[in-house]
Amino acid sequence: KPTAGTPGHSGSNGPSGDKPTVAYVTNGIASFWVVAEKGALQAGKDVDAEVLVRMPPDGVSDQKRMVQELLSVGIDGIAISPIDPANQGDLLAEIARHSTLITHDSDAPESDRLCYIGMNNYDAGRMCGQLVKEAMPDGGSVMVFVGRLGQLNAQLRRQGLIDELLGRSHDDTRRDPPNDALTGDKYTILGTRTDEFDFVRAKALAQEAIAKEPNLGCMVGLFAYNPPYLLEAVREANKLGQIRVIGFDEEDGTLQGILDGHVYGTVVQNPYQYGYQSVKILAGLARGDESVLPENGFLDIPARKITRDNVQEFWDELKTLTGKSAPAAGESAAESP
Amino acid sequence: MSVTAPSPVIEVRGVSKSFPGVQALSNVELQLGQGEVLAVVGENGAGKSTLMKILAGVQAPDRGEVLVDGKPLKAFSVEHALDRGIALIHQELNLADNLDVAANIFLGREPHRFGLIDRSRLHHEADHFLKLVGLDISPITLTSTLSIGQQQMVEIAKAISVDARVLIMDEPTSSLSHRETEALFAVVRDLKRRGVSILYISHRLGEVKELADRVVVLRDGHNAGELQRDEISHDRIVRLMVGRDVSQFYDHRSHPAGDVMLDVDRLVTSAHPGESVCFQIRAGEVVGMAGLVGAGRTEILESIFGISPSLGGRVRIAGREVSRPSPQESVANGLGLVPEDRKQQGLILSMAVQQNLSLVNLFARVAAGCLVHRRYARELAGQIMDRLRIKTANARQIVRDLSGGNQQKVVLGKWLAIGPRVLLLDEPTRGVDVGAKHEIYRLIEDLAESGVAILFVSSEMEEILGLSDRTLVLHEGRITGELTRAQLSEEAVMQLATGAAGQTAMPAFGEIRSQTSPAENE
Amino acid sequence: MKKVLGILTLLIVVCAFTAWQSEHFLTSYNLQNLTRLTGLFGVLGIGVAFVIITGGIDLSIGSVIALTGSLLPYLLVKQGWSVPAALAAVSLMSAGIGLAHGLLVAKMNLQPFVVTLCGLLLYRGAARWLTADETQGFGAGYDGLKWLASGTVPLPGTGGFEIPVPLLIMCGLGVLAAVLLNLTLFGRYLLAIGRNEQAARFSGIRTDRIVIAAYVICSLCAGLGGMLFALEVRSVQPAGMGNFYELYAIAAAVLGGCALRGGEGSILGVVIGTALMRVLQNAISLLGYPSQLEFAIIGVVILLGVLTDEIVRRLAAYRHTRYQTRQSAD
Amino acid sequence: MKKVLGILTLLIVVCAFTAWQSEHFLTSYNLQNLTRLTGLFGVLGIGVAFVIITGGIDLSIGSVIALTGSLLPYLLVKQGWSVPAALAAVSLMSAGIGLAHGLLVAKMNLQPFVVTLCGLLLYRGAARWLTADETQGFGAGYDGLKWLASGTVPLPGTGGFEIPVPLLIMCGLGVLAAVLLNLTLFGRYLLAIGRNEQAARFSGIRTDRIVIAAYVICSLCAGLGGMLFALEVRSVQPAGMGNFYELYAIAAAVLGGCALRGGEGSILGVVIGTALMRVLQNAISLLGYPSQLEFAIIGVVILLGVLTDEIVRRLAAYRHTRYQTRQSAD
Ligand SMILES: Nc1ncnc2c1ncn2[C@@H]1O[C@H](COP(=O)(O)OP(=O)(O)OP(=O)(O)O)[C@@H](O)[C@H]1O
Ligand SMILES: Nc1ncnc2c1ncn2[C@@H]1O[C@H](COP(=O)(O)OP(=O)(O)OP(=O)(O)O)[C@@H](O)[C@H]1O
Ligand SMILES: [Mg+2]
Ligand SMILES: [Mg+2]
Repeated sequence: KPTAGTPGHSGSNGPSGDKPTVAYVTNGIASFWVVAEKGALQAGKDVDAEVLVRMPPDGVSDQKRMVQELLSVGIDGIAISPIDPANQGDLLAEIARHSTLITHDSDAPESDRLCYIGMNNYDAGRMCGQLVKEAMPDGGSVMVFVGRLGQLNAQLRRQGLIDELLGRSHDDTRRDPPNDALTGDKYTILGTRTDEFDFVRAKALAQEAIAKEPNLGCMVGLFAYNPPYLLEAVREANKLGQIRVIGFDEEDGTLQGILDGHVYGTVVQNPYQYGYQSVKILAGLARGDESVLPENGFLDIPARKITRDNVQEFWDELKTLTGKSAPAAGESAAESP
Repeated sequence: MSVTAPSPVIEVRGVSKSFPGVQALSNVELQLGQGEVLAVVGENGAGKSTLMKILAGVQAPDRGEVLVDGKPLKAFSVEHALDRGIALIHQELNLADNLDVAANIFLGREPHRFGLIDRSRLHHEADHFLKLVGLDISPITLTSTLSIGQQQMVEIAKAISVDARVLIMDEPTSSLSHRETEALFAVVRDLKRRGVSILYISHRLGEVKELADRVVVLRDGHNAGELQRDEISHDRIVRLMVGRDVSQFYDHRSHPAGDVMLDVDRLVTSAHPGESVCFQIRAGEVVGMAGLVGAGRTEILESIFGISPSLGGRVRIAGREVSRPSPQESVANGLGLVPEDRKQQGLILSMAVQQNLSLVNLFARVAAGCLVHRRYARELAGQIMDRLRIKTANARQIVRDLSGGNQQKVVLGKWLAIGPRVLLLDEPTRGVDVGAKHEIYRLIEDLAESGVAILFVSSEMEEILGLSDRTLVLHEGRITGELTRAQLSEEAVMQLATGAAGQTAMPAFGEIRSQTSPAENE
Repeated sequence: MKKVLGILTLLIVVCAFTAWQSEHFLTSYNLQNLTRLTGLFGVLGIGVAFVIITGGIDLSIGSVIALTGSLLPYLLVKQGWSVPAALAAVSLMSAGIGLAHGLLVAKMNLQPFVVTLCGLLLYRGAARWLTADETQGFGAGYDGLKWLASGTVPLPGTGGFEIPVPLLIMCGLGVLAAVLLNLTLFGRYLLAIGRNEQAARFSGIRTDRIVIAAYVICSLCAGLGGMLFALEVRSVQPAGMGNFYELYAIAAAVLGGCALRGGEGSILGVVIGTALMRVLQNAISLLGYPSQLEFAIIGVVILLGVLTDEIVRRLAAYRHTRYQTRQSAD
Repeated sequence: MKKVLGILTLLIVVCAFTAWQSEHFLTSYNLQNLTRLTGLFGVLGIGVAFVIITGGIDLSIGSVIALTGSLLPYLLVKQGWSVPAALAAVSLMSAGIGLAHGLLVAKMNLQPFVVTLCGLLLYRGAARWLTADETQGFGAGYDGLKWLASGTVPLPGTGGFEIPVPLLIMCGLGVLAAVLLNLTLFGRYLLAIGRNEQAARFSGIRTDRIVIAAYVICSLCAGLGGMLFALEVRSVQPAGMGNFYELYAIAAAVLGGCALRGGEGSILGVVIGTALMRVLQNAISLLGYPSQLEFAIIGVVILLGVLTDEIVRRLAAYRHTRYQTRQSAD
């Protein structure tokens, strides 16, 4: 029988004996998820479970197909990052009916999921806002860059960022229109640029922003691949120091930028733990051990602010976790065939 | 069997070739001497083109060999054949019409230096060959702007420019009129004098008689015999071709002309926007339209039928005014067009005979509102195939597999299905063998007798002389004369066609209303 | 028919292999999901087949899916339209899109590739702009509508297998399309135009109308597909939904025997082609191949499919001539 | 030439409008970025023009970009190859891909659309599988290599404008391609094959070799483009890099006067077409239109471009005949 050829795609046809088979389903393909995959596989080794990792390349419909195919194979539990929790109720119910359901990265509180592992994207967005405030205490104008605004995580991060900068109350259901400039007491959010995961475009958008806004004070990249492009654009425009760069996630270029002092800081999640904890909990549940479930059904793996003070430490930790010299990270779905 | 030269330039030994479902050639022998003009004749599908393609390296034979200067050809490729001095003018046009005339003439043989094309030399030499074949156009003319006849002349110039020792011409005159044909003959005679051997294929037996030193006849892919220069006669050729005597060729019958069925009044076409034409055709009349290549005959027919929009004038069919002719309206009014290019315009080659025959008339009878009435289509096809004696295995045979003559009959049959009142025929026997030609002529006569008004365009003088009750002659888009059967002669037609006679044409049957147009629909 | 036979064999072989290697393939749950997706994608394939038969192409299908797929929930949920009104509006818009394509191709002589490429860009942009890039969903309710995409109809005597409604929709559409293509004047004319547009025009056929109709059919199918996809996945991201689906539809049609130069095509073939692509994806998952290889494997299978087809054709021709030569030599 | 004139006018109009509406457009910083991107995309357009002129198409460009773009850093950084070795290997692989396409199209008579569609799926899969979906980057170092994509060459007397190296690369390539297409035997044969393959074959031209060469050129350009894009953005995600770039390249070529039925095309036109697409995107950003409308606007402009072209052509033909009619009436 064919078995997996690449890391993490363990091949198996269903549960066998005592060794539970669990699945870890992402919301897309990205190096962020490659780190999470490593955690999931490591947990598989530690708790002796078969782990299937699935990364849907093409959005909601692909995620649904992959989940159903997993259910066909017969699986003891699925940890999923639902792309659109509000509208995927039926799919989640289907998983809960046939198997065990937990969510990670993005929660679906209305569903029958047994627990959620992750952090709050809105809060992370507010953390990002705090970084902007630290970097630019006297105020200024801010431009936001993100792959796609259609995704919930992008919306939440952006909203958290805006709310923090404008000094608004905590409300993660608020949505500001994407194209208007928003002005507060000290900070102005000039706009949000989306690149549709076209990486060349991502850099060009940064350059166009620099060209258009002479007084731009800060650029914030909300998806993992954004900050390195922002940094590159700033560097080429000879505006290092003049335009601050704040990022999200732990792309190599971002961390290097922080080390060099060109990027002020970044907000990181912990994808490795998402993967590791998901598998650990699912395997425990499969063996009938309810005690692995966290209190209130929420295992908080908080986001952290990384600045020059703690970047070296964080990077070393990351390298040992992923077991490679050049760590990489990312977030979110890149569409592709 | 006598051989003209001691060692033939080309010798074909026992060549066979088959295609899926057809044995195109079996055990064919052929010899060609130096400076000889050898005509190859045979019915449609006899295998002439196949043999020529083998000689020119386009196709490889299944068995047998071809010797050039006594040495067998090892590989069959066009390059190889060109190297050995063999050039072929294909039966179908083969030009890249996005390039200019000079580029086409020297395609694959451009004068060049380090891979870069030497343009001035290219144009200079192309000009020379264009003059040679009597085509009065600049070498930088875009090929797509030429008429089919002119493109044919470019093909000829291209083949001559190869400086070949053996020149193969597969129906070079099929769309040429008398004058261009004469120019071609002059070239051929000149080449012959210079020792070039020529293989000449034509369905116009008059040309064969005039030009050939020897005639080789093929029948169903076999050698059917050959005739020396002094033995060549129309009847003997035909007997060898079809294997029996074919009696009198044209049996012209006069028909009482009835009402005016087609009335064309000051029609202006886009080919000659400065001219307009007027004429009338009555029921039962067969009217020929003669003219040189590019005279604008095709354009007139297409404008009447509505395929290409006219720039002005009126058309009346059976008394009914057609304000803006369109193919749909023409079909509704019982007017059909058998187009010049049967493969591109007349037929859907990859469809069955039956489907082609019923294409025009399919809508006449439908089942349940929109379904094809299959039985009706089948019966209709059967009737027409019987009436026209179309030779096929059955009605489901693919049209591409039919011989040229039978293909032409299918195009005609398509229009018979609607019971036409007026038929426009553009070169109705182009590339059709003598036997089939004869049948098509009879068919035209029959149709006229049943009251159909017929206008046919032909570049073949014999056809104009033999078939028409009345002849309109065109010169550069203008009707320069109208000849009744009594006035009809080769000289008269030529004079009018070349514009030599101008407006002094004899007073004729109808009033000649041809004029330099004040095109009024401005 | 012969072309269909080849692809059918391939489908059967792949199915048999997968069933042999994985006991999960033939479970009614898996088959249900598989056939539902086949139904959904089949609708697109049937539509594009008409355009391909005219010798054209439609690259805008994926974007039409995004537009109709986000418009339906947008009108229903955000604008509060009634179900019939929303369905009618979305269908009408699909037809309008097809009409525009057809007019530009048939009347203005623009190249289908260019026209529908512009469509690809335009409708995606329109969908994103209209919804301000926000994910559209149906929320609760609209159960009747959702049944069209997710519902099933029990098939007695199969031990629990229920036929997904999209499969039924596709079958109905397929029968309709096959009748249209093979038995009606329209179909006859369509094939004629695909093979020789000029000859069709010289035969008095209104070729432009037929071509326009083909584009309308294609866009209508894409629109229907878009609505069904939206109802099936319940959540529509205007920027991402349906990306590359036109390529899947075209690939299925080509696998099923439609020639891109026009004039050839069979609805049955398209359905089988679609099923093959779906089964392949399903098999890759069930057999545990790395999912990065999914697309690569599909690419290889399509290539092998058309390549084998060509080789078999050549072999047959070669055998035939050899046979004939030998016969005539005797 | 006339076709180029139309698109050139359009380009100038768009540029003038943008410059008038936004003072940032003509800053040397913006122009530098704009021309760099034009250079990068122009390389792709020039390559695909050759294939389009043969009457073919190449849908695999985006995937070739992903493959070469992730292979270059993979070989350099992960495998520790030397720069010349890595460049040679990646170029060779691009050429090999083109060769495969050419052989399948010219020798096996498969349809270019199908062959390169399979390529689109296959090479993307290969890139993802090879890198296990991980982002590839160059890290520090490789400054010489990076200069090829991000470097500039000062242009004296322009007040600070520096010519981006990719623009120079594209210009060099463009001149080479234009000479190849217009002045050499190869180019002549290419045009002839595109319009009438049979005529070319009957003239003793080895058409298959010419066609194969066109596909090799196209894939080589795509490969070069992929490496340059990778060096420009520095970080390559195999699953997302280059998606849809084949459509941009083809659209630029078509805008620039290449006919998809083959036999027509101008390198200058392709370059102008590419520039137009880039300027449009740039203008949308600078003028502050919502970025959701970006694609829609590009789609509309392409459509208007080809439509105007057609209308002007018709008008000219109409005028011409009217002029003739009137002249001879006098
Ligand atoms: N490529 C081909 N494939 C299949 N059959 C072919 C092919 N070429 C020729 N044939 C068949 O071979 C036979 C001989 O054809 P060929 O063209 O040599 O006849 P021909 O004597 O030139 O006729 P015509 O006077 O009509 O030009 C015909 O039955 C034809 O249908
Ligand atoms: N649509 C058109 N617009 C402009 N010129 C045209 C058009 N069609 C043909 N011509 C030109 O008009 C002239 C007449 O062409 P037409 O085909 O009608 O002549 P013909 O008498 O049928 O000659 P042939 O024997 O070549 O068929 C030719 O020089 C041709 O190049
Ligand atoms: Mg012949
Ligand atoms: Mg004519």
